[in-house]
Amino acid sequence: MSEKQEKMRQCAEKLLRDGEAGYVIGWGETRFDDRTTPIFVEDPAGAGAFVWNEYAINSLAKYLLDDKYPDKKIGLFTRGCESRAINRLLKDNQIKRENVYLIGVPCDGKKSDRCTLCRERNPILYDVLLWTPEDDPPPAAGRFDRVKDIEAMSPDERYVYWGETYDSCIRCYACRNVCPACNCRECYADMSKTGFQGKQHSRSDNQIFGVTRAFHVGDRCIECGECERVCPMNLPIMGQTQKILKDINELTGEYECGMDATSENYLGRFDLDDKDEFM
Amino acid sequence: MPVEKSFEPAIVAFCCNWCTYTGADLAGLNRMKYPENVHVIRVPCSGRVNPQFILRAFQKGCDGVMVCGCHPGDCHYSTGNYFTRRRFMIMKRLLEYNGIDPERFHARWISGSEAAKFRDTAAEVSEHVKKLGPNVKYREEFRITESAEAGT
Amino acid sequence: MELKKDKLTEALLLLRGASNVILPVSNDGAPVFKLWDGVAEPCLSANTSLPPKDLLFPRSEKMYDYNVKTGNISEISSNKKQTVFGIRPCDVRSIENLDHAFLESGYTDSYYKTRRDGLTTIALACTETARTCFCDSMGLSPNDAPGADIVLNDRGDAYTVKSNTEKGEEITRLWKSLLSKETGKASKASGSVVCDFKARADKDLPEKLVARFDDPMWDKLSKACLGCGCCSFICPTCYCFDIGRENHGASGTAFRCWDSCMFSDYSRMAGGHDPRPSKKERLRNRYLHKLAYFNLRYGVTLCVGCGRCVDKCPANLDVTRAMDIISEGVRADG
Amino acid sequence: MAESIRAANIEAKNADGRAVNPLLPCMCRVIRITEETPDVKTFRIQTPDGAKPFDPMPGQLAMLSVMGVGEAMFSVTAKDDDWIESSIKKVGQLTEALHSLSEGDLIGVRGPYGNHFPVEDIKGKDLLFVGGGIGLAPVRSLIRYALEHREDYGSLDVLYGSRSYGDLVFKSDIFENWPSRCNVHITIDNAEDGWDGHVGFVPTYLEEKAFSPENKAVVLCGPPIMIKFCLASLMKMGFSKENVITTLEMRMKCGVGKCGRCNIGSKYVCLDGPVFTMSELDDLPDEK
Amino acid sequence: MSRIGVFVCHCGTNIASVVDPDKLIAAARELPGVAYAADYKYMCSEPGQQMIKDSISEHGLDRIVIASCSPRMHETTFRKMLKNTGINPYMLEIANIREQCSWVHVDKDRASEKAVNLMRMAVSKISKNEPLYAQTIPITKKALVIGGGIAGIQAALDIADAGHEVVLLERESSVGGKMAMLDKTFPTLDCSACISTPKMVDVGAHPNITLMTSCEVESVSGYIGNFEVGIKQKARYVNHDICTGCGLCETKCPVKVESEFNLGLSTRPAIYKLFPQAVPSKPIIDKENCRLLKGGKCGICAKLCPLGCVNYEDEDRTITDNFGAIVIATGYQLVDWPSMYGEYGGGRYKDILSGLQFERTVNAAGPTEGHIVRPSDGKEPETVVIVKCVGSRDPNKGKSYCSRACCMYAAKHAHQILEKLPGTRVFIFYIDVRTPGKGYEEFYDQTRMDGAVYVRGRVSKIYEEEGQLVCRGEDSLLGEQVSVKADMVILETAMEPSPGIAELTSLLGAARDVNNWVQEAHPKLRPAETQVGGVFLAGTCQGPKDIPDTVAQASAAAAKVIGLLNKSEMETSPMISAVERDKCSGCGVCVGICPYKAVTLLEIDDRHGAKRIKREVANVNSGLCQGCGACTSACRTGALDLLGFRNKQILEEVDALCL
Repeated sequence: MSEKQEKMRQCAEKLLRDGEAGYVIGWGETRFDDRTTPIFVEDPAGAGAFVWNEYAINSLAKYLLDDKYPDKKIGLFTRGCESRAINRLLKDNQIKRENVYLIGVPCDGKKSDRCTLCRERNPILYDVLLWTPEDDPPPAAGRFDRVKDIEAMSPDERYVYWGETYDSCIRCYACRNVCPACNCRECYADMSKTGFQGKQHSRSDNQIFGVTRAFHVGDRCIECGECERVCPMNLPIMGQTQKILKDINELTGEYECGMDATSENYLGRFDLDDKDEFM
Repeated sequence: MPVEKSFEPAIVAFCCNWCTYTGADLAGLNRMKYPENVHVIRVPCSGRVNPQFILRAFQKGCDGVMVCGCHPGDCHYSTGNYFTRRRFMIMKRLLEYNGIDPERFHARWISGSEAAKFRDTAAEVSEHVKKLGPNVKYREEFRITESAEAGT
Repeated sequence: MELKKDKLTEALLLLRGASNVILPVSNDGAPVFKLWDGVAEPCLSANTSLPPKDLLFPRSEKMYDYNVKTGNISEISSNKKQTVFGIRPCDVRSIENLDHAFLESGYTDSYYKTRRDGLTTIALACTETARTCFCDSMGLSPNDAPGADIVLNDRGDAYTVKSNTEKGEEITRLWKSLLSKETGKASKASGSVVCDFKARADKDLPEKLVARFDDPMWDKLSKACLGCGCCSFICPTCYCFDIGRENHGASGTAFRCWDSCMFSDYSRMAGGHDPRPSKKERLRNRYLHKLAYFNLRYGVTLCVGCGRCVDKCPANLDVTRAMDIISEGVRADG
Repeated sequence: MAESIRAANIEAKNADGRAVNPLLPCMCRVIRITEETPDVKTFRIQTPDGAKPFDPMPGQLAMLSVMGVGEAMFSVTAKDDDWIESSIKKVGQLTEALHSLSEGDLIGVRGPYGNHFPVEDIKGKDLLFVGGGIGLAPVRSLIRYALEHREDYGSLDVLYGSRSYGDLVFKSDIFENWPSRCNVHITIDNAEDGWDGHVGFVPTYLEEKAFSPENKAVVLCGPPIMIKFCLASLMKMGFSKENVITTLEMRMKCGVGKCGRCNIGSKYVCLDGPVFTMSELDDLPDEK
Repeated sequence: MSRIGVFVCHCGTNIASVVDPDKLIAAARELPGVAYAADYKYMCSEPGQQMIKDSISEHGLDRIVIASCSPRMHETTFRKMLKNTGINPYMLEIANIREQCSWVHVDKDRASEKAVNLMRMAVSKISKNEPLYAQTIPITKKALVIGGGIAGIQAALDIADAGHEVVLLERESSVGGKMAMLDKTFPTLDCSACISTPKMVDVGAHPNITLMTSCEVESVSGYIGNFEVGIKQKARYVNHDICTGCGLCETKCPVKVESEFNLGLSTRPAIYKLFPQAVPSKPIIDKENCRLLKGGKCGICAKLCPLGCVNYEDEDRTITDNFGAIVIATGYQLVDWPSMYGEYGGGRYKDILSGLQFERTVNAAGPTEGHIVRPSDGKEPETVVIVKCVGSRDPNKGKSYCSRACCMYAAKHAHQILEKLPGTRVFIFYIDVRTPGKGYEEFYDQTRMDGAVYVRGRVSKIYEEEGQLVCRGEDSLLGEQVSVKADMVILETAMEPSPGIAELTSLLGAARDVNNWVQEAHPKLRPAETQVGGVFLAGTCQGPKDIPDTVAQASAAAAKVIGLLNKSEMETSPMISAVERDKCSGCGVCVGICPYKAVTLLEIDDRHGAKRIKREVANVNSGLCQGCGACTSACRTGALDLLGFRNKQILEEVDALCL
């Protein structure tokens, strides 16, 4: 672990010293041993602050949107999940590849529930790879198990399940703000005047937020699990987006997002012979 | 909303101008009869129907929602309804997954000549929704969901 | 006086006769405040993940109905009685702080006031602290809640009952038959709990913070912030709100709902100008409000050290870090 | 009706001592609409029983609402025995709704909010009013006040400019009502046909006029960039910041110092403002 | 507040006998924003319209709701009426209380209730209406016809004859297309060249037509009335301005390559005319095969040319021109049967010809000067098998459609063989015989009389045996296997769109159907148009057809073009998509969804904090946008909205229903 950490620090230090990157985004310490926080290091001398341990959990890719027009490249430690998120941002025309320097760091698995669905430990996109790729975890059995469980319920049960779930939602929008697919300049949910989303906290408005967000990101979700990790109320947010992914998988075959930066999203294209259930 | 025996559902039908709206007009021209519950909102193309409109309709108190457009291949705008088909294949499933009864939301292809189909669909959806009763799911009632306030 | 723990349910049922009782119950093991159904076991092992501020300041609250055509406006108010049981010292202090905000500064917020008048607080002193608790750094004690109507201290098989107010006295009278003399038995830890987690909240912190308004540290501190409203919504003392409207034809209802100063549309003006355009300004404003502005206005620090934001921040931001940096006068690095 | 609104004042109690709800608007009527410029209208507002909704001091604010659309805070630009006026520029959804009102339409009103121009402190002084564009709106209330209490103040100068003739507000005041009673200096940014008055930016005109700082208070309102340059000019001319007064705009929701939006440092603009001296602003963080 | 006027039409008794107008009026007066409400017997009548006009001035109305018949009936009428009142014509909404209420409901109370709902929805919607203004766009009076086959030729001639300038663009070095390759045309058997060559000459000589051969479309921008097209003029290496087409250069060229025109049945030099009657009648150099251009030594043609036309330095050039209308007439090609039919030898057997190869063979100007002989040994065949539907009507081979012309030219081929080589045995394997056309059935009958034997069934296998081709198949009428030993086999292969159609249509924004044919705007009512305004269709690019149909469609497309070019400017509907740039993040999902290529990403200058930056936002071309709104539903942030059907307008309608 510390050897890898050392490599990361050295790499960041060199990038900063050579002026290759304006700053590097990675993980740094907090006051708790079992937590890290994203850090942004500009000074080569500060590269020693980067840590790599099983608590380097937060996905870093979304921070690229805070600085969409950088003067210099942004260095970013990139695991499988970050790289898929970056593909997401590239496909959505939100960042430019030449503005980022991706330091590939194959992931050895972190202590987070969000990693249970992980299928890509190794970055699929990087400028440099710091160490040998890890073996990808065995394909997560039952990618859509939770969706199937909910599908098995009756409509009323499903309504109660989600209704109660959304009763607890505090609409802090952490799920949205961390999501690489949520990259609108201004979220529809922040524009209550347009009428799509009420600002009040009611089951109805919370549910509408949940379903709308799912619909907005569903065909572009990279399944990084960050939304659920950040949810202060521990809501099963991916149960919604994964439902959409599951349906797309059933409708058109294998469908995964963020594996490249060019494939058109499911709802952004069509086939003449798409399945048609509407008479 | 009257909830008694005489429950009359409010049903909104988003209809594309070129096919279904024309079909509905033709139903009128032919003096076909169907229940009064179905209210048509005219849109240029079924592709104009943002799935968020459906959520809003349920929230505001519609008991049933229909989205109708030209048959695939017949779209006045050539490809609009292919996107409609994808969007609503996903949206319908998502709504049902969230507990909306399948009978409350329908997408149908009704051409300008299919007046009878419009009539039959309107009648059929009305009847189903009537049986289901008023929709409460997603309905706004400005219920403060704060734990401490629950049940008060 | 003390209340034997086996009498607790009976005591709560007595309360329930006169008002709604809200107490922490277990939700998958985590305590959350809920309207008590008269049956559920109180879950008092730790503080709740959400503060009870919504009892006074609901997430959404109807203000008045109006009719566009007739011009009628009718106020809506809720004057129900609520008793919150098991509220911790930090949250009691948070209510005192909210009182400053809503009842002072010239205007009395009548919605808040009505709810406040109807609220009775029965606090429970802490027997242990969570690892993000730093209330004793913020000038309060986990062992006592002087602002509560009644304070309970866990003494093993009983709670000592201390009444601070007339409302409290009323309850002790109500409980008369259930209360017994204190046995004087020493409890496990009660009364001497301290927080392991510390923050540097020196007396001159507000001035120091304001003085470093333009410090580059705000840039650094805010970089990892996601700009979500998590910290605001789980904070017991955040009280920003928005006013909105829900129309039904000619009639409609104005409501207010929680808002977060971390949101991008919060301070944006109609023409598009935003005095706090990025998360740096927003985070700075939030921290300064908690630790300086409120203090300068009302003489008390708004932050009560409950530690919820430290615990829940998706980016693991830590308000105590800012306090440390300021207090120690060091530059923020990384 | 008027009673209860007046009671929604900072005392927050009505005549019989009953606390009232400061967030509750009162339905009033727009009795006159004046089109000042293509995007500024002045609304004269009265309660249904023919009274003024409340009695504001110069510079104070009113929360105006179009029911079903929203509320926003505007400065009261004039008052009379039985009405108040606000002048509103079309910038967003609510102001657009306000602009679509017709005379006789209902409008929600609450207030007055905030502090006011220090009419007592500046008593006996010469007053110089400097305004740009819609910035004359808040100043107008004080100009009217000073004209009503003419004996309390020394010389009165109004220096006002805008981009073009068409953008000048309160044309009947600045060209007809005021010139006979005080000194009015008007300028527009660029020369245009039919305009034979002064041409040039407000700060330049201000320096040209070379007002003496002696016993003079300045009230300065306008777009931020104009304020910046005017202030520099005034400093050059020897004015002190204590004697330069301005009003601020921030996003406000509640108007009573609760909702949190309009703070600059520990000050709430809706409560402690909108009127500040420039030296007071210097003490506040730069977040306007 | 808006001042809405609500006008309820009785439509005689059509509405009033079921829906109670009084109820509507009473309900309307309760609605916010409604300043006036009235009813009348016939709103669309002169007095009805006058009544609306009078009320507008009397009550200061700024928006009009009319509860009447379908907007499809009278929306235009009422908009026109508003034009003269000072109210913007788009401040109008119509509640359809006739076709969708009084005519379809019986219960008067409930019908009235529904009518009130519909009226309320319209009132709510109109409260969010905004004035819209139609744009007028000038029209460039020049047409581009892409493809110089008979369809393109016909369209170009028709347009040019109507007095408009036309550029006729052809990829090959000569116009003429497939028709020039045919020998005779069914059912009249007139010589194809005899009827098409004059037309080719006409286009070459027409003062309004600019012929551009060896050219391809490289780029297209703009919209109806205003296309800007980049045309690649491929290097010809011969200066056509000077060349007289004497043909001297061709005679001594040392290179011999397979002739495209004769489909490999003969050769041609590297400097060549496509065929003797080519228009323009001037050669080009085939740079792939020219010795000199391939780097070798030669230069004979340059030496021979008396006028010095040969220029080996010639290069591809791009020419940009502006057009008001574009006709796609790119035609078809035959499917590459050898790659599809391994069971027919996959191209190994020389004596299997495609229909077009046979056309060249039987043509007097063809490689065999019209003698029907086997390519392998030059002998006249005694037995000929004609196989129809090769690649057509066979989903397994990729084409499920019927190629339409083959039944007739199979009959024609049989006829020609029997005519030229009497006594030859001709077997025609068929699935069906389709002869819908003037004189077609008669022609088919005649062919059978001539002696052609029709065998119903597909040929499952062709193989060589003792210098002959054994065709095995099932006679499905007899239900038994048959096997014919033939000396020559003619495959009537399927048509498919010519190569490059995908690239061209995507440049133009036109759609293609499942088989890659260009999609017409409406299969019945707009067969000669694409869904892209100003882009029209002629001939087989739209689907298989024979010459009469091709020419008819070409003239139809020409008529459309002429109609467009006759106008000096046109009004576009203002009900199109609009972008709020502040909200748009430039994700581009709309770009792919627009069927008209009306939405593109545009780089704009902006600020990001204090930094000046460039960023991309969606941009709607008002000339291209047809107002379908598909992009708006895909726009997550709502930056795209459809004028006249804005999100807030539709939501208002939804809300109003639920009151």
